[in-house]
Amino acid sequence: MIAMFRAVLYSEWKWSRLVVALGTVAAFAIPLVSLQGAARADRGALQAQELLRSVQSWGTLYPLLATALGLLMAIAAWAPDHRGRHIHALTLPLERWRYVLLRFGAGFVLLAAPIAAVLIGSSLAVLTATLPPGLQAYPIALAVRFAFAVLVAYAVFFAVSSGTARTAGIILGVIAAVILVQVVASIANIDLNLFGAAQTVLLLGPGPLAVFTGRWMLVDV
Amino acid sequence: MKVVIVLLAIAALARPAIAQQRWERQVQERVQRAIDAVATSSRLPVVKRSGMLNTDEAASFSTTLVQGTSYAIVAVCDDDCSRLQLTLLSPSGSDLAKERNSESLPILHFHAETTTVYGIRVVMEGCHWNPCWYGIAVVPLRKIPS
Amino acid sequence: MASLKRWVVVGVTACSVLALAYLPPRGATASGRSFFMAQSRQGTRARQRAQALADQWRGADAALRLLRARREVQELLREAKAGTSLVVVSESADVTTAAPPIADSAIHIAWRQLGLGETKVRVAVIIQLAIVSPVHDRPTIEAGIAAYLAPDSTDRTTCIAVLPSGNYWTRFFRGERRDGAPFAFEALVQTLKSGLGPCAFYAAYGTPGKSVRAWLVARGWDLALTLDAGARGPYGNSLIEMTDRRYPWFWEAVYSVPPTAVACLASRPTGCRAAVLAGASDDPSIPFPDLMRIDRRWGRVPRVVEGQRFLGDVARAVGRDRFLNFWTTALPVDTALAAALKRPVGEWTADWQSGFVHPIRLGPAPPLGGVAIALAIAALAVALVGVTASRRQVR
Amino acid sequence: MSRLLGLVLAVSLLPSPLRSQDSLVVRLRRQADSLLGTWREAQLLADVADSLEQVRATAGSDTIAVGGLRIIVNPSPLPWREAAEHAWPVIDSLYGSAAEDLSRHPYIFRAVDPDSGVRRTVLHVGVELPWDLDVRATATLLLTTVNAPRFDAALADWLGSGLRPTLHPQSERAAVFVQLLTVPSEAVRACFLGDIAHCKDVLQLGDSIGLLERWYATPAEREALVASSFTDYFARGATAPSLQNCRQHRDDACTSLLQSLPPGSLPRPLAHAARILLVREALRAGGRDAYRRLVARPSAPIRERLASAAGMDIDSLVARWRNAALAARPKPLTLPWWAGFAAIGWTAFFGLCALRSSRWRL
Repeated sequence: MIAMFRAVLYSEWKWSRLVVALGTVAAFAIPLVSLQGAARADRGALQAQELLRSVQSWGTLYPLLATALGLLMAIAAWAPDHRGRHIHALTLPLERWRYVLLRFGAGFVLLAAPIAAVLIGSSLAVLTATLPPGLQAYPIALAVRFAFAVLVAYAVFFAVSSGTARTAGIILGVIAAVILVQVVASIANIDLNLFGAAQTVLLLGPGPLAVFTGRWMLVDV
Repeated sequence: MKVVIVLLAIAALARPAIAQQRWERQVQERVQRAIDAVATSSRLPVVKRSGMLNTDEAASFSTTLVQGTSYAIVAVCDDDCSRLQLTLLSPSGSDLAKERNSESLPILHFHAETTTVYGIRVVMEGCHWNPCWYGIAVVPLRKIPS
Repeated sequence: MASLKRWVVVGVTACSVLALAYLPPRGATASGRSFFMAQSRQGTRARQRAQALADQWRGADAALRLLRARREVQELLREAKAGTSLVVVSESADVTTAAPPIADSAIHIAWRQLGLGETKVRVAVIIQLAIVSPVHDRPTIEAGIAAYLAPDSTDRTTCIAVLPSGNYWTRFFRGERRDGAPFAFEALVQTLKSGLGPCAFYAAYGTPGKSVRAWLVARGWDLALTLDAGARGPYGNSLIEMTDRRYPWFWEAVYSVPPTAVACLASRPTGCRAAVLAGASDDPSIPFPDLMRIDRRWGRVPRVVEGQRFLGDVARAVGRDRFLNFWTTALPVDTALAAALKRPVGEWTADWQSGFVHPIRLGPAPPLGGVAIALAIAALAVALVGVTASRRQVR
Repeated sequence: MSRLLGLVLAVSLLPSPLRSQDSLVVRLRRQADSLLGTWREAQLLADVADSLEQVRATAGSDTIAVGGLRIIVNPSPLPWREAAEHAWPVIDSLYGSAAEDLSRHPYIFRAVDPDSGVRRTVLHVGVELPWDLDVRATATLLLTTVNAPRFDAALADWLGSGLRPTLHPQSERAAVFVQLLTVPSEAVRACFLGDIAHCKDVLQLGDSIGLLERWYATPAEREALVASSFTDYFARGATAPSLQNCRQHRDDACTSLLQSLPPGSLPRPLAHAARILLVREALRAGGRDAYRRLVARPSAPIRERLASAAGMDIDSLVARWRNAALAARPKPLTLPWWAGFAAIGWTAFFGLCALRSSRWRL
């Protein structure tokens, strides 16, 4: 089974190594750049407020990167199988659910590199920076959150891209239907706010996508 | 302590001119009742003092006690005061008598051996609503022929 | 394997180059740039110096005014009938006159609304009327800055407040503005009620014990500005309470207050405790004369959000007797306050703060529920793929 | 020993405290006087510094003069001259001969890099704006920052806004037309139907007695007004019961609530665009000196000022205003010339995308 995993891992690495490498460099760069306002021994620091403003605005890149990595890795995981109409996968001497787990696991192992890059980058940045008094750094919490976001994005897109074009069509159709209903409701002056409801259910509080939203503060009070 | 004494002095100067407050009237009445209670047969005048103190503040004044006369020194305070300490001081400033047990009505009994200026100090040991008013009466009881 | 090594080397080299370029952080001096694109006009350095001097003069003038006022107040109290605890006069261009009747009745209503009757510490209010025609030989008096003199600096039973009334109320008092009189009168009552500031606390609870008083003096009485702020309004008094947190300027407002206050907004007891107990010292010292100058102008940065009503709310929460025990305590402030609250100061303050601003989330940690649901959905998605894959057939 | 000291001190200090207080007063007075002196000197220096800063800020700047407009600006890609040439005729047509007075108050602008990350020097003089505005935006900026010459408070109060030139007179008239047609007020409706007396009422050109009944004539209007604009305002305190009664269709409650509002805070049936249009009509009718006549007597009633500016009686002016508004009935929806081309273009684009789809290449 380990040999099988290594084979799957190697094949997936070949398909996605560019994504992994670029993602890792980007994940390493964001925390470094976001803390440029912090002081060095021989320079003045930004006011806490300005430093936090800059950290907050750079922070919006982490969920974007996590989503992009999840999406691209998921596509890379399934694209060759789709092209080969899954014949190769079906001919393997392996239960198919195991095959899916191997694919998923291999992808996530590759995604560990960008996650580690966020951890290392943010730790290096906060170790070499002098923060204004009253502020503290959260490199581990940031890396953990990034890991969660990458995992969720990867899993969701893994499921979507594993499906057929029909599945993708159904998903797009559902989204289009929601938009249509919302538009018609607002024209008919019906008090129906599907987007607001979707935002509340998915993004806010304990929603499934709440892990992406909110503020990704490497440094905060 | 010095500031407190300075402030006390300001109060002492400013107070009498101003319309009395409820608590001050209360203390004056209590002093009078105390004087009436301690029946005096002496012709010597009764010395009265009153003022206000915050918790843990002290005030002192001096008065002359006449040789061979027994005195009752009574201190009272308003309803918000829970404990008052009364001390009689010798001219050198050493304690002659101290009453701190009877909470808001300390009384000292003293027989003056010589006619001289004695000090009387009152300490506001417990005041629930600052400042608390206090009143002191030095009541000559009787002259004992020597 | 060789290709793997090559890619790893490429990645590590790229990261090292980035680290060399960006570490340690470059640092920068504050740009002072406004959050908005166009910056508003600022005075020249010379103008700013003149304004700073004007402010110093206002401070000295207020102190002088208060000390001079003591004698006048003695006169007023002498004339007042027994049991009078509030006297009001007005002053314009250094001339003291009787208070305008509307101001007099408004402040007496405010006094009653605060539940004050005959009090041990009397309050003398001097309403400083604005000079309508502008004078150029001295700085104008700022309406939002009031000055107070503690009882221990007068006759020990009188707290004096000098309240500049500003152009609007001055014109209102003079009958030049009567628009919406009932509403304006209501507003006047509220203005004068909060204007009583520390004097209202002196009147209600007497002179504080040394540790509490030194603590409040050190903080400029910022936690005891309003004896009774009433029920919490739906909108609040600070930008943080008024702004919708979905917008970036909410966080601009949050980060404009000190870090301890931000931590308190996040319901962190340690932050709340530090924010509230700042200024409490083991070796309390009180200046003499004890002059208090309080700036209520919009835009000042509070040490605690809604801090102006903190002690008023504490008093209402714990009841008069327990509050008086704290107020006159000889113990250190933190011990006495915790004893009055019967809870650690930080915890109580965090709960109190959350009544004004729903606790904010600091740092990058996601909501735990969100993480759990997200992981469940991820697992479900993978399981779904597993199931569909096992059904897959080649046609 | 210290007790003795305390005692002695207490006795000795009894008469002294006020003396010590007096010396403190003297010291404070001296401090205040010296601060006042320093402040006066600092004020003089600050005045000089401000004037120097004015000179410094305008040094190396271009002065653009178009008609009565004087614009002092730092070198930048902004099309100031073209913008001023667009703006001046509009300004001149509004203020007429009074527009010449604007040359006494030059405008100082500082064009800055629109990139908000770029560090900028502190602004002491003038107004800052990004240098990437086009001619129209710059002209609009000039029109919106121009200060009406000798514009008085009485006129501003009645108008409810400043009196500035506009690049869109037609849309302003159209907005007034829509108001006349849609505002839920019998008085406005009557004005729309040609009753000039009601027009004068809703434009507040008559006396202000019984304004509430004249603006909001029916109980339904008054109740709707309370419900729509003042629910929060009246919901607390002594007015809460009256609000409840008003909600239960008690007109006396609604009327008393609205009458208790501060004068000037009763919502006007017609928004300020209607009054601005009236002033524009008066100025258009009165010729080049109309504006001078309008601002000549700030103490006179508005109707007299408008009549003297327009050179006609107020009824005729209001009738002219009404006709101008009615003539501006908004056009029905029309397709711009490019809409057809855009539709065809997009159709072609997506058609090509469909033809290139991989599904055709299996």
